[in-house]
Amino acid sequence: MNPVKKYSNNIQPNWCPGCGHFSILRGIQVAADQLRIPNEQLVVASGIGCSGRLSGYMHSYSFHGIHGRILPFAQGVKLANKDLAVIAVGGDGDGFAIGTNHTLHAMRRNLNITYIVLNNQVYGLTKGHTSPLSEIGFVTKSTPAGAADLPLKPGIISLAAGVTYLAQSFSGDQDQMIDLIIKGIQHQGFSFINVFSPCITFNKTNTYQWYRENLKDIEEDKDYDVNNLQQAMSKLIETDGLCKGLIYQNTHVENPSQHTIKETSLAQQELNIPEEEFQYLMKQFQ
Amino acid sequence: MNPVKKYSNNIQPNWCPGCGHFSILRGIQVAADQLRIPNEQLVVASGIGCSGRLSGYMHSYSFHGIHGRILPFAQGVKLANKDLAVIAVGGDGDGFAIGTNHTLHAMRRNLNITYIVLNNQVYGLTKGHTSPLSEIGFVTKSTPAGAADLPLKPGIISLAAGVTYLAQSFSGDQDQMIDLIIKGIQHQGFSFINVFSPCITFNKTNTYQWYRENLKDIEEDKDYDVNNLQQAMSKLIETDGLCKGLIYQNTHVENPSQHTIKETSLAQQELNIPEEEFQYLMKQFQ
Amino acid sequence: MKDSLTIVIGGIQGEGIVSTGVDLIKILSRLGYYGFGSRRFSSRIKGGNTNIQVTISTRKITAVEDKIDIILALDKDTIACYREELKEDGIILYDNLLTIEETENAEALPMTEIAKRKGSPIMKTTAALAFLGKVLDIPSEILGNFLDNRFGHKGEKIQSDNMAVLEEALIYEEGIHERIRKSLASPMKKISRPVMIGNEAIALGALMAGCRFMAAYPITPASEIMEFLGAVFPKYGGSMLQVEDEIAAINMAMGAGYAGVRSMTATSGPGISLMTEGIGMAGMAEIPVVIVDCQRVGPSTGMPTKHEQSDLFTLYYGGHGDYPAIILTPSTVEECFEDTGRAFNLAEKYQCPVILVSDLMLSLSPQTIDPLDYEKIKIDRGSLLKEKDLESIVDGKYKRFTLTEEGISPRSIPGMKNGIHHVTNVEHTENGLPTEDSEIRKQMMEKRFRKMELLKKENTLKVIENDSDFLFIAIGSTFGVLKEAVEASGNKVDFGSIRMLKPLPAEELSCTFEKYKKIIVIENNFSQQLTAILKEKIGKSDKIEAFTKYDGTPFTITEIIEKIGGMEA
Amino acid sequence: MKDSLTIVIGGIQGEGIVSTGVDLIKILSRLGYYGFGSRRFSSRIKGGNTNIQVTISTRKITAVEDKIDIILALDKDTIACYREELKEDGIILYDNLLTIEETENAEALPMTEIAKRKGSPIMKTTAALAFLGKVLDIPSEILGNFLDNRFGHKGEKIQSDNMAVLEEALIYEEGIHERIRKSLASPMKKISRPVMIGNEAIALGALMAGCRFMAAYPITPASEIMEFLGAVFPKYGGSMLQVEDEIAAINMAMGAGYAGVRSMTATSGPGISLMTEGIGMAGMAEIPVVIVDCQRVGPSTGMPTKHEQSDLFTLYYGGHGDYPAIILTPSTVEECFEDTGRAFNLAEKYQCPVILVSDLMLSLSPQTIDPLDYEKIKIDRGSLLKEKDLESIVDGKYKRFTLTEEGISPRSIPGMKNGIHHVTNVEHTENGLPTEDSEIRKQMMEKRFRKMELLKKENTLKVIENDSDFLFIAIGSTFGVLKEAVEASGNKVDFGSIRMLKPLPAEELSCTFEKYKKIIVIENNFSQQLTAILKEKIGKSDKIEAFTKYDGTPFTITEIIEKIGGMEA
Ligand SMILES: Cc1ncc(C[n+]2csc(CCOP(=O)(O)OP(=O)(O)O)c2C)c(N)n1
Ligand SMILES: Cc1ncc(C[n+]2csc(CCOP(=O)(O)OP(=O)(O)O)c2C)c(N)n1
Ligand code: SF4
Ligand code: SF4
Ligand SMILES: [Mg+2]
Ligand SMILES: [Mg+2]
Repeated sequence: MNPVKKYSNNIQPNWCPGCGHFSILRGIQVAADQLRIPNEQLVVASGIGCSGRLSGYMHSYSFHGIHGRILPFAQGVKLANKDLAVIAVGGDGDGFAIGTNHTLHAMRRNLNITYIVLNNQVYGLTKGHTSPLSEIGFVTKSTPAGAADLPLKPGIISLAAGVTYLAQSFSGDQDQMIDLIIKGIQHQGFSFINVFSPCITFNKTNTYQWYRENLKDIEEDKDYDVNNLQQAMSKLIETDGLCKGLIYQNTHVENPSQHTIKETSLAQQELNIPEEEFQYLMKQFQ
Repeated sequence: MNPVKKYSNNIQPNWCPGCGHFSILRGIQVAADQLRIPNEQLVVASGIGCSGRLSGYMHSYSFHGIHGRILPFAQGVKLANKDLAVIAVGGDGDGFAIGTNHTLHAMRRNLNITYIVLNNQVYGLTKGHTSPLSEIGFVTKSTPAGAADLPLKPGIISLAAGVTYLAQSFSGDQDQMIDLIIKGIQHQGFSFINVFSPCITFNKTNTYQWYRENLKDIEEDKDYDVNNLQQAMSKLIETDGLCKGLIYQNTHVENPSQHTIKETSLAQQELNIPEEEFQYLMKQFQ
Repeated sequence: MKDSLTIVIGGIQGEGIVSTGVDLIKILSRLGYYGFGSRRFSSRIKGGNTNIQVTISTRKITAVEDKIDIILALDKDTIACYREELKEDGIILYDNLLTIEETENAEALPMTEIAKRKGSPIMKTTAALAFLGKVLDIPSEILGNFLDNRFGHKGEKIQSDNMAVLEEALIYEEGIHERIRKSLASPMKKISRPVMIGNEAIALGALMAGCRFMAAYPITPASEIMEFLGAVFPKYGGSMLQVEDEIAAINMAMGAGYAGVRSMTATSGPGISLMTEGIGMAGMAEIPVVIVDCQRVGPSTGMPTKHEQSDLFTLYYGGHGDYPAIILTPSTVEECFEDTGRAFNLAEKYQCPVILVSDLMLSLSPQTIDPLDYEKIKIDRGSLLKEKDLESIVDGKYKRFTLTEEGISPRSIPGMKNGIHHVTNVEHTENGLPTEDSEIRKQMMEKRFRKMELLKKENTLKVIENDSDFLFIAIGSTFGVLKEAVEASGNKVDFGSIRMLKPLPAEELSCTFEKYKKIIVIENNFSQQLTAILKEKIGKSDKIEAFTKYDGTPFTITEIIEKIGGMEA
Repeated sequence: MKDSLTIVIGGIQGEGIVSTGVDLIKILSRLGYYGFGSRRFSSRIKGGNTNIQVTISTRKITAVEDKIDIILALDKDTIACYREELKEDGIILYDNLLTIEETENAEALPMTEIAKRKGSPIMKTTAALAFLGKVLDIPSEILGNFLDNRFGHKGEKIQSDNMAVLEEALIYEEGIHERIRKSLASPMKKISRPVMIGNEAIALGALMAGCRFMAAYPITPASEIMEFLGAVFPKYGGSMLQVEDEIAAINMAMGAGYAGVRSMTATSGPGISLMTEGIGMAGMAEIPVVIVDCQRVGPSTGMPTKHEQSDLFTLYYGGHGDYPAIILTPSTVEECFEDTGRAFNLAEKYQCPVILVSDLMLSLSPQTIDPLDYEKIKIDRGSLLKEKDLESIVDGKYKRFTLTEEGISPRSIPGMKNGIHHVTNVEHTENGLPTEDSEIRKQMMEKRFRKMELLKKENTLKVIENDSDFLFIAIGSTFGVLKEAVEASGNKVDFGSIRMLKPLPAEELSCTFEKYKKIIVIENNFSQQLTAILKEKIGKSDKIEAFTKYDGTPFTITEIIEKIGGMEA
């Protein structure tokens, strides 16, 4: 079957024609297909925003939560059932404004899930407000004199938080994106993919054209070592976060929070505790 | 007057004897004295935790808020009255667990305030639970098998968030601490001082002794350039965050959010708007 | 000649449909008419149907009428949605590019065609306005002036193109308005009046009340407040910040309030839930702060662009522990303005959080209002001390939370000499220091609630009497619909609104309710929230009855008329 | 020979005072006595007075008595605080290092001295226990066995030192117990019973109910629940995570619940405020999740180590929008166990958040209980589908939110073939897809609330009848005090408790209340929260009356006895 069809619920997305988010939806569908993830073993969970609508177009278990909290939710899903492939999706506001705390802690917790940020550097769904990722001077309804504060750089922040897989990608480059999503899902631990995804309606600065001109492709640098944290950090600082490709991967860190879970998933555990065991527990209180 | 007396309200702190937090209280008092900040121009605001009690021992305007939210509050104070010296204080849980979102955004907002984290790598007030800064394997009431997740490194995180003044210090080294607090207050922008402050009751790993042995003093490295972001980041990665001294300072970044405020503080603005002006505003609606 | 006309303008979301409706109201308001617009929009940016229903009248109106005189359709859905509501003599004006079933009363007009020819397709709304102008007999200079002005700041090309579209549409088939004219009776006074939405009135009220700081996080239907203040504050020495989330917003607003600035935040349901802890802190630390809640459909993300009044419970009872708070519930745009002014005075006088409650329809419905009264907002900073008041106090001895008879403790702010004090959200002594003493705890709880007793004496109920045994009550935008319904039904019942929900002056209400056989509370939520609050506070459970709707749409005038009719039987 | 004795053990915080009290209760429980301990502690780690008041009795008791037989003082404050409450024949045992005014009834004992000599000063509590043992005539082998066991895992040195201290204290002044013996009558049955706090019973209940995931953030007085489950889960294939904040905790617990694990979180007031938005999501998305609220003093940070019952309003009414939720209110340790079991069944059956409400005294008071009944918790997973139930469904056609008569829609979980579906917190269709259709909206709201109707039929009120016109009601730990007070006052009034607060079975309650002249609701908060909820739901405002206390301390038996006395007049 056509990979997109296989993972699509046939609902026409309500995004503006030309929105970068279409490409990411397709990217996830193709990646799932290439990895042959059974539809019922895939959970796509998303936050609130134009980006958040993505989960509603998947033919898989899918969840559309509340603004900024999709990572704790997705981690709960994974902890409950480690056999599921869990992909969390959200906007730049969702993940780096209201949800920043969870984003950092999910990274250090390093559960085996994939997080894709649909980064348009603006709030699409609220009709054009500034994002913490908007550049200084960016004029929006809420920053009539231009955004005033230093933007956060998702790549730099996530390396700082100890992420074990970091990639950046671009809606306009599906091939690379699909490759990076596949590798992310395959990564044993938390994988984060920051996808620059133009909002054609409210961001007239960071357009497809702009990203094409400004994103440096790391894969062109043959000497680049994806396992070198210092180098990864330097590259991000040097390019001011404007680079794409697989930036960093660390395959040596365990994800111990997940390892507390035995072979069988929590969701499959025997729930009944025998009476002798109960009496043994009660004994502790005497 | 004795500097400590001048800024003390004569309440005996309820910290355990030997707690690292005493030293930081004194450090703030001495720094305020050396900078000759009038008591009534100083606002010390703190979160909840053993650390949070600090503000209650100051003879200055002081505020003891809710857990994890002291930075938004302190920024509100500064935005309201830019003539005040504002120092925010909190624990490692306060600032890097529940409050992480605000910590990062305060850094990128770069208002002219000072933030001191009383970092004991444990939750003191709740009687010994793990902190996101606790090391892997750290046994607490909530991590009987040892903390499982990678600790956050406040220094690395804050550089990643764009902080313009970063220092690390140690309760056992008052002289350096006072110097770093003074410089922090003098810095025009957001200054962050991460002070390692042993919890003698619940953290038997990261003791005074341990810090003495493990903290590398950056000031000993004569070639170190505090204005070099790459170098600062490298140093932190190299020492796994275990270094002290002034790590990074950037004096070239503006704090524009604050600059929206005119010469006169908001708190001193004329509140009455003349009738003609009102009529002019009303005209816009026709 | 009619006294009122109702027009629906509909098309694809993102094509300027709502602005066209607002423009129409503004143009007619310049001629002395009153207009009221009710929006219908989706939680998506482009595509999907959106529309605005506008009633124009010679008298002041507070809701749209149900039956429609004119449908102006830029897409097919608009016609499908509203055909049922069209009056017998109603007409449909539609873009001739649409293929719809031809009927007697439908007129195909070349809107996109003209727009394309003279400018660009997006200007079809200008053509639409021109055609409406012709049907309604609006003088063409008025249209021209208005649009000229409107597009003035968008650049010369856009301006001149739009004017060309307008002209071309105005000369199209000269005689059209002869055939399908819908004339309105002359307005009472030919004066130009302002057109506003509730959110603008709130923002303007805040500015006039001396608010100079706002921290907020965007959310429908509250964002206009931050947008308005963000735009005007720089001129008046104020500052609006979009911050990382609602928790930061309320805490930053409190920080500013503590430091002496009148400050606020605004949000909708999900944001209110997140601010719950912060609002409690304002109650405990006695910090003046104003929180605006523009309600939308819950629970959870609910229906973000639809109307509901279902945050009353959480605003009234939410937050752990007991603390005082004030809740104001304006029900007209004018009251939005005045009550916001009042909110800032109350916040400083009573040193507690003041919540101003609106709802989607009140916040977003554009309407003609009588000019707002400058005199209605007078700044009163309550018991805020001046530096000289503190002269006699020994440094360090100032009691921030002194136990006074009224419960209000005169307040110093940072920077004031001799006013130095500690504030803690732990229970505290008069000096503001933490305590675990049970006697002091008791006194402090009583002090904080004593403040509210003063307020309970203030009049909060407004009742329009028609000598009936039945009293209908509604708050927020529902009051406007109720008013129209009662008037349309021949003033058969008494009706009113509660303007301050908390503290609820139970005695006054109880007294008023005594006179009636039944009190019917009309509200947009499932759990009968307002009804429940009244029952809890006033008793008389058997007398008080709820009439609710919770499908995301506001009450129609007809629905309430029917309910009024039912009472008689 | 007395039937009960009350002992206060007090000293400096951080020196093991509370453990000593708990040890005493455990030792006496092994002999067949019942004990109940009431803790008083501060929000600080070391220093400051802390104490535990323990009543020992031959019958089951549910609160401490007010008057004291023995004060065992390791610091001076303890004596100062409690001297007033000492009975006429009461005695004071104090560390002879303290300099206190010597009185007839005070006995200086070398507690620290012996501890120092035979081990280390911290072991003075062991000496204290020995002296208490002598006064109470506890067989020394019992003491020895208990302590041997207790210090067993702390290393050999600590163990042997403690035993040496014990021995030395036991032989000190042989005759002392002759002089000041306080003998208890023989217990009814000489069987050994468990000693527990409410939080342990909740955690154990969760484990037995099949809960296998907990995410939480530490807070007093709830942390013991996460600590217990964190310790035992690994053995039973469960997982407890301390996460970054309460918002993460509730959302992670929901994620696990959605994915098919019975999951929970636990917190206190400030955490509840932060979870407000998340709890609403569980209501909207129909996710089973259990939230425990161990109430403490609010508002805001309040008095973190003091007792209150002031979260009822926010639990009952909090959260934007209308959504269904269940609130259980156990009032004994045994009920904590059973109701936690029930909570997980209800959560899965009704697919909504279930809140279990405790309070500081119920959560933290160590007490002897009758052995918990294994049979009381039977796992029932409600309408959770099995993979084979889905066989006949066409892939993609499963309706997660199918509109059923009872409102409950059979639920599939991720991993199940043919059960694939979307869930959104926006209003949705039966398929779980977002909709803005007002008819569907209405049906979904009604469906979600229809579920609660079933529950309203369940019995929730427990009443102990004494043929009185007055009914006293209390929930949580207050019920235990009420019970003791009614019994002590000669069973003069009827009394009871409500075990499920939401949905409140208004009909059943109304019927019961009908029989009484007055219903007196005893509660620890300022705003009469439980009273208000009853008034709102049941009416009968004039009959229902509140008796409140909000100074951070629980009611004493005497206070309630006085209130009972007052009713007679
Ligand atoms: C608690 C809460 N606050 C605010 C909102 C309103 N809101 C919805 S989406 C959004 C931000 C959208 O921006 P982003 O996350 O970047 O996603 P995008 O729409 O750009 O894809 C906001 C503020 C909300 N739904 N919930
Ligand atoms: C919302 C909320 N959650 C939890 C708590 C309980 N609590 C109080 S202090 C604290 C953490 C203390 O640790 P830290 O910030 O490191 O400060 P320390 O005591 O170590 O100085 C917690 C979890 C609270 N007061 N409020
Ligand atoms: S508004 Fe922007 S982000 Fe949203 S759908 Fe349109 S283009 Fe995409
Ligand atoms: S518990 Fe730790 S952090 Fe708290 S006062 Fe004692 S030593 Fe300091
Ligand atoms: Mg975005
Ligand atoms: Mg700490």
